[in-house]
Amino acid sequence: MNVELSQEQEAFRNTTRRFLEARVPLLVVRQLYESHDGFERSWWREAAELGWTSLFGPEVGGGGISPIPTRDAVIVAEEMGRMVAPGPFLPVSVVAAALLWEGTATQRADLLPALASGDSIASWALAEPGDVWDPASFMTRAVLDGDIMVLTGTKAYVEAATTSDHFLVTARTDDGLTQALVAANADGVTVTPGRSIDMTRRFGLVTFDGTRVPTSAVLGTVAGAGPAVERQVQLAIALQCAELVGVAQRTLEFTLEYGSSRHAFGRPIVSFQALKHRIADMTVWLEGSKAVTDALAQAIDDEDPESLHLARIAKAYVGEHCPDVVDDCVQITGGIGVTWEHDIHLYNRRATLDRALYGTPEDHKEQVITWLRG
Amino acid sequence: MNVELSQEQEAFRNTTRRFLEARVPLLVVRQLYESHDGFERSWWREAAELGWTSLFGPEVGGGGISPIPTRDAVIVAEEMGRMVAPGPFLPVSVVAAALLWEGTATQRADLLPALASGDSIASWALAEPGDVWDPASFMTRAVLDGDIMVLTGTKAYVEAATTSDHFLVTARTDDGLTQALVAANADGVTVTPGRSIDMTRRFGLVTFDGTRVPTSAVLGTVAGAGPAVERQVQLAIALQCAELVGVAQRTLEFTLEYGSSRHAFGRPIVSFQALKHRIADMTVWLEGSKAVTDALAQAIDDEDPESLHLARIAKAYVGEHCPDVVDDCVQITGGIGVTWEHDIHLYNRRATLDRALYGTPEDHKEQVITWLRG
Amino acid sequence: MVAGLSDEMTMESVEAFRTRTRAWMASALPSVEDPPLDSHALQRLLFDNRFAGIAFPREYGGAGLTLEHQKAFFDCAADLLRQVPAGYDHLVSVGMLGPTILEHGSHEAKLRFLPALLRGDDVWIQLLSEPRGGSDMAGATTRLTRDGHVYVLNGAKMWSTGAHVADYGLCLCRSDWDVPKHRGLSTVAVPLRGTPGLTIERIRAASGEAGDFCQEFFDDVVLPTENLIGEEGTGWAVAQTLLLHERNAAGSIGYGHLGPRLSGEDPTASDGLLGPSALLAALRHRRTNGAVATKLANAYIESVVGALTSARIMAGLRVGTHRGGWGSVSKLQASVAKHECIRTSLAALGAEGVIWDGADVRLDNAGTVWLGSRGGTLAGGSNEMQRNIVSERLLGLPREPSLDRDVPFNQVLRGLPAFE
Amino acid sequence: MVAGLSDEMTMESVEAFRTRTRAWMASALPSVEDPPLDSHALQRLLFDNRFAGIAFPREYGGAGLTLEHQKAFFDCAADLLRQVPAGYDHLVSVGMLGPTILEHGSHEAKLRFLPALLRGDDVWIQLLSEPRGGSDMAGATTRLTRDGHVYVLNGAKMWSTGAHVADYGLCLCRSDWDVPKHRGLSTVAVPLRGTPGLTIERIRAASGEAGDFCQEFFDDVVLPTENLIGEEGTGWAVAQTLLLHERNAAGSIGYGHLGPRLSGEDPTASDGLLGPSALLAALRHRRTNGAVATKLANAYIESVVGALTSARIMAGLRVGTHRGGWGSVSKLQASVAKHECIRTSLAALGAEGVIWDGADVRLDNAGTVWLGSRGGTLAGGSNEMQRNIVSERLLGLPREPSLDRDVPFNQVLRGLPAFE
Repeated sequence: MNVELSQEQEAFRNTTRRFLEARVPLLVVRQLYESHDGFERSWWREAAELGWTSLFGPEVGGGGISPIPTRDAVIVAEEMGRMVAPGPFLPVSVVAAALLWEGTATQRADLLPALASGDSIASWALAEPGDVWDPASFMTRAVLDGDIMVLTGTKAYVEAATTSDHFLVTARTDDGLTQALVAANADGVTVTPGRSIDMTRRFGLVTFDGTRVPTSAVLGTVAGAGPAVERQVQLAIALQCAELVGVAQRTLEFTLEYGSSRHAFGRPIVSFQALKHRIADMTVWLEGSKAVTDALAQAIDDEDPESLHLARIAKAYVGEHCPDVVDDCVQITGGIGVTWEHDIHLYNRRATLDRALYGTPEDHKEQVITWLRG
Repeated sequence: MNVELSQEQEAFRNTTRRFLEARVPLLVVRQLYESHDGFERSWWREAAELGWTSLFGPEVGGGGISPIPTRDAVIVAEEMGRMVAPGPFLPVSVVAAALLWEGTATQRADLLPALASGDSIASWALAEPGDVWDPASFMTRAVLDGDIMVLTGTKAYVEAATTSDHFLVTARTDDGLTQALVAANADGVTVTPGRSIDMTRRFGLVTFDGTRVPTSAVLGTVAGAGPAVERQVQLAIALQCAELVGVAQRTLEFTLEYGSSRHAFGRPIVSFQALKHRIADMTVWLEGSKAVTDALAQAIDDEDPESLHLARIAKAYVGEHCPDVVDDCVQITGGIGVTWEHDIHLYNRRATLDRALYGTPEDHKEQVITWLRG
Repeated sequence: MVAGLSDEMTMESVEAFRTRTRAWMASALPSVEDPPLDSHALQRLLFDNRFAGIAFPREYGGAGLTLEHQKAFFDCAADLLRQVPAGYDHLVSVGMLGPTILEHGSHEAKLRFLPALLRGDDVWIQLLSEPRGGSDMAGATTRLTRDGHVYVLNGAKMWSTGAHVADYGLCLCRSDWDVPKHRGLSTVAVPLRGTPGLTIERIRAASGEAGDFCQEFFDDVVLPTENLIGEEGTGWAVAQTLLLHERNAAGSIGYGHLGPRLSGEDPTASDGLLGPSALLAALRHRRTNGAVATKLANAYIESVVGALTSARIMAGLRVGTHRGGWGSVSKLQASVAKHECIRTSLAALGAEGVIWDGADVRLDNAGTVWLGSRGGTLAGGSNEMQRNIVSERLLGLPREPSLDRDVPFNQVLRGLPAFE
Repeated sequence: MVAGLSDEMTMESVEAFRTRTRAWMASALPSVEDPPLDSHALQRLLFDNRFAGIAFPREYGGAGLTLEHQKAFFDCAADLLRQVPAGYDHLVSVGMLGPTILEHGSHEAKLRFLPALLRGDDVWIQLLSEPRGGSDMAGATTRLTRDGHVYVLNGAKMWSTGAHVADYGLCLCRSDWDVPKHRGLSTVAVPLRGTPGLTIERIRAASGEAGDFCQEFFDDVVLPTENLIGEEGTGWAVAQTLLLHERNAAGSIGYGHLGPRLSGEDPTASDGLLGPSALLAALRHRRTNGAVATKLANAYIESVVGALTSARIMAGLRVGTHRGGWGSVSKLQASVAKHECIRTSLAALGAEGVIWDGADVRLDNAGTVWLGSRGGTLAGGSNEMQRNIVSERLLGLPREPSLDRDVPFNQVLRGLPAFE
């Protein structure tokens, strides 16, 4: 949505869009609804070949392929929103970024190439049951036992939980947060499948029952992961907001097409001023959503300390207004918009899911209030 | 606004409306803007003759002239709103009701006839500087010294402060609230004139500097006035909501008249659907405002314990939506609506004032939340 | 509107009726604590005792009394806690279709259709909306053609609630394409069970569930000419009567009655997944912050004010300060409030509202309810149509410039149907 | 649009211009820390050094360069912290009226008007809106009649900002009543100081204050025919050009420039009685509850997002992803946000915002600001007009059915003027 894309970015966007349109059109998305995982691993490897999973890596010790990986990643996220596409792009990107930002050379070399090729899938085990996204309230513990880190607790809303090979686990130690990379098949890890209202996004509970990993699996320092977690959340929100922009923009587009061809009282329904004025307001919200998402992506790439507040503002704004665009488009579409046949519910599902993940707009607004109160 | 008025009530409404239209048309309201007090005492005596000030009294020991005084009083309040009329109807009504509900036979005989005739004016000294309406935060103290009650503190936003002969003062004692009637010219009472954005409503600070009154001036029991204060607040809110309904209803009426005669693009401006739909929403808000105000007035008359919550709900709803009706009518009226010449600002002033007095809608919403949280 | 006055010159007083009703109810009508009778059996019991269609004439199976008597009947039932018809099917069949047939049908049509309807043998529904039509009901394009001694029906209807379990549908269709749109319509009774050429499909909702909404396809459906209700070309007047009774029914002031289940609700009472009581529970949840609490308070306040508004408008309709169209104010308020209530649940529940444990699809979550929540702001006349009614009919503001009012219907732009 | 290219075949490069400008500014232009020059003196200083009207042709008093040069000039000034014209009068006169005259005026008119305008001797304003007209600017009824060698002007204009202190107004008026409305308009330059038959009144605002808005009455005002800008009947095209430059000016991308005072604002910086910083203070107030805090947070979030939106649209206009009309999106967002901000102050301040000590009228309170707050959602094109522009011109949705487009203007329903 950046207005000043480089030629490389334009090409990347076009490739991404053509790939999604060809390989996962909405009919395929509907078929994937019936599937257990919501996406095909072979398809994910093809997506990886386009570069989706290489933005935050994988050169050992290097700075990633892209100098502005977040601004590149939001391009993919927006296109995925436009097609309500399947696939673990968000969790894989966050884990790759965490490795890039915090990982040792060994950790990067161990995992980034496999993520980049699409052979491995990793997901972030952050939140906990009861819609708990605030690390200060986490119950999952990481306890040091000599050279071993022992993890105990349950993580919820873990994306692609049943298809992930690795989890980045965020846990509490006595004096701070600790993050560790854990193989999904490690002893003491139980993955319980879950489901969401989305057609293709699957989630699950991941329980760690005294799971033991070597300290070499700790990302960053023990008890020192707070800032890294914060930055990972900002990235997740940037990708999520970009996806919401894609969802809302595309929904508005096909709603206007539909409303231009559909007539009532001898006129196209979008010629009625009451609808036109609401559509104008939606356009304002969309432009605002694009602007704040752009600004957040840039702030993350620039390591601008403002990114903390921008992320909260972005989720508060985009997380409220983009789902509202989809919702009013359902109203404009009319009765057919609440049927299974019409595609708009696919978009409403994704928008409503994204609204909830990584904290609701209301949660983030509350954080803005706390910050403004000083 | 009650749909089932008795014949007496219909007659009372008609008399009230004709009196206001004849004696304080909007041109007079504009003239009163320049005056110190905002109304004429001689005019107030005429109003009193219509029965406005007799609803809550004045028979000694009796139950007032009307068996349903609140439902009668909201009729006057609504008509005053329609004409943005001057006069201390609200404070005089609240003091009279307090006397009727809590006063001794002597207290009633001393004051109610003079209030009823319009010879005396009384006002309620409730709130304190800094927009403090919650008695729990009051700083004004009432201390018993033998047979004497000593009052110390400052009351703010006292309506008709400079024209009142008596104040009903609500103060804290160590173990509860105490109310006392104090003559405006008593020793230790200082009235500082204030002004508001309203054309005719005047307010003031009233300071009590060790003011001594006999305990016979205490209304109800020492430290036991909490429930009475609560009921008086409910009455004030009922009158205020009725006034807001009158303000918003009349504003919508003349805005629709104006917008029907004013053309743009060859059509009356109120024929544009975007405006019509907003006007429909305003009609919903107005109907809701009327319904909840009716219900509150009835609950007060019936001594229904629900009146406590209804008052909060009423102020939260009416205090938000009726000013919003006026605000959107300004937008519909267009540029002329923000000029001195057009009458709509008279209504905007009254609506905005009423929004703030006796707690904002947001304050009352917060009380609803506290109550619902249980 | 036809009251019972034509039947009997000396009608039973409401008070006498009330006394008689109480006595009968006490002995013969099951209490709400008894096992519930099914709706047909209950309607039959009333019919056999002349308590069905209380304000319908006796010759068509009714009790020949008035709506005041009917109100007394339901008041008694509420008072004595007796079972009365309370379902949506009853509301539509007895409350909306019955009085429409009574007003527009010929004497023969009334004799043929009304007794079976009041007895509960035939359940009627409306066939008004079309895939193409949306809010523009008068733009119907279902085609009714006279062919000798029969009519032939072709086209499709949509959003007909309960067509898959009903017996008859009153269908609005176009019989003349050469006159302006409101003048070329007719209404005809269509039998819905086993009719050749008729296909009924339940519409799959956005949630994935097959709901109560249906779509009907008419492929050379042959109907006797006696099934015409009203005259050819008067279909719009018939439909308007139907819509008036729909609004009256929604206001509990018409021939139908929703019974205690849906009236006089305590807004804090239990009311399903996402009603005010669920919101209260969320409000007491430990993580409810200020922004969510404000939304919840708004939802609660709207629920209280909405109930008071409906009650006041009903009183106003009774005493004459309000006209029928004011039902649109209540409908609009309730639809907006309900939608906001569900929207608020998303804020209150966060991830808990959209993700659940287990690999199976579930429908009992806030997110899935949200997907269908616009049904409430569309069905029974969209918010936009209610706003048109309020502004144009109640307030008298100018109508939208109409591009299809005075031209022959076959020249009107009609665009695409919904499913194409 | 006319650039400076016609003047010089070999134009100074932007970089060379930048170097020259920096050198001149450093020595000759006062710093923002120096005592401020009045706007006329500042404009004169620029003009005398060929820095006024940088993208205007040299023969009309400009520098004969391009808007890129102009941007470089203002960038340098921001960089070196120099005083530049920053007032609304400059924006209107040099940024909107100047380029409109440049585009539509005859060579003689340009020679006559532009040098004095660029020198700052003549301040120009627009005379577009009328008491009767509201948003329907093309429905102007101010009458321009040819009388031999002069024009005679009759009628009234309204909402002309600063007419009481300006020198010329470009007036949109009707010269032909027998053609459809857009085709019967002309624009004419009206001298505003001491003109016989012209009365200028400042409009008293709802607050009671005499504001900058004015109303002008024309009673047989005689004007030389040379004052016509454009041809007779082309007035609507001239007005459209003016409005385009108004939008461009609002987006800081046109011939005028608002200077650093209004651009690049830190949303948390001090900004008067009711801006975000006042809201922050209120948020830290002890009694701010959840409902108020949420409103304040919304206002703050809108202020941040609004600034980012404007910046992004400006970038989009530069690189071509956005067109001129997108200024309406920013205008709409900012107008709505500002109005909500003031509304929020009422919630935050309660009685403190509407009642004050002392017996005198005061204007520095939230309630009084609120009375005028709709000015911002009306002036410069109402929210409704912006929504029309966004939906019709940006998104291409169908226009409103027009009842006055193709009929002679003297047959169009015009209703009452505002003051009657």
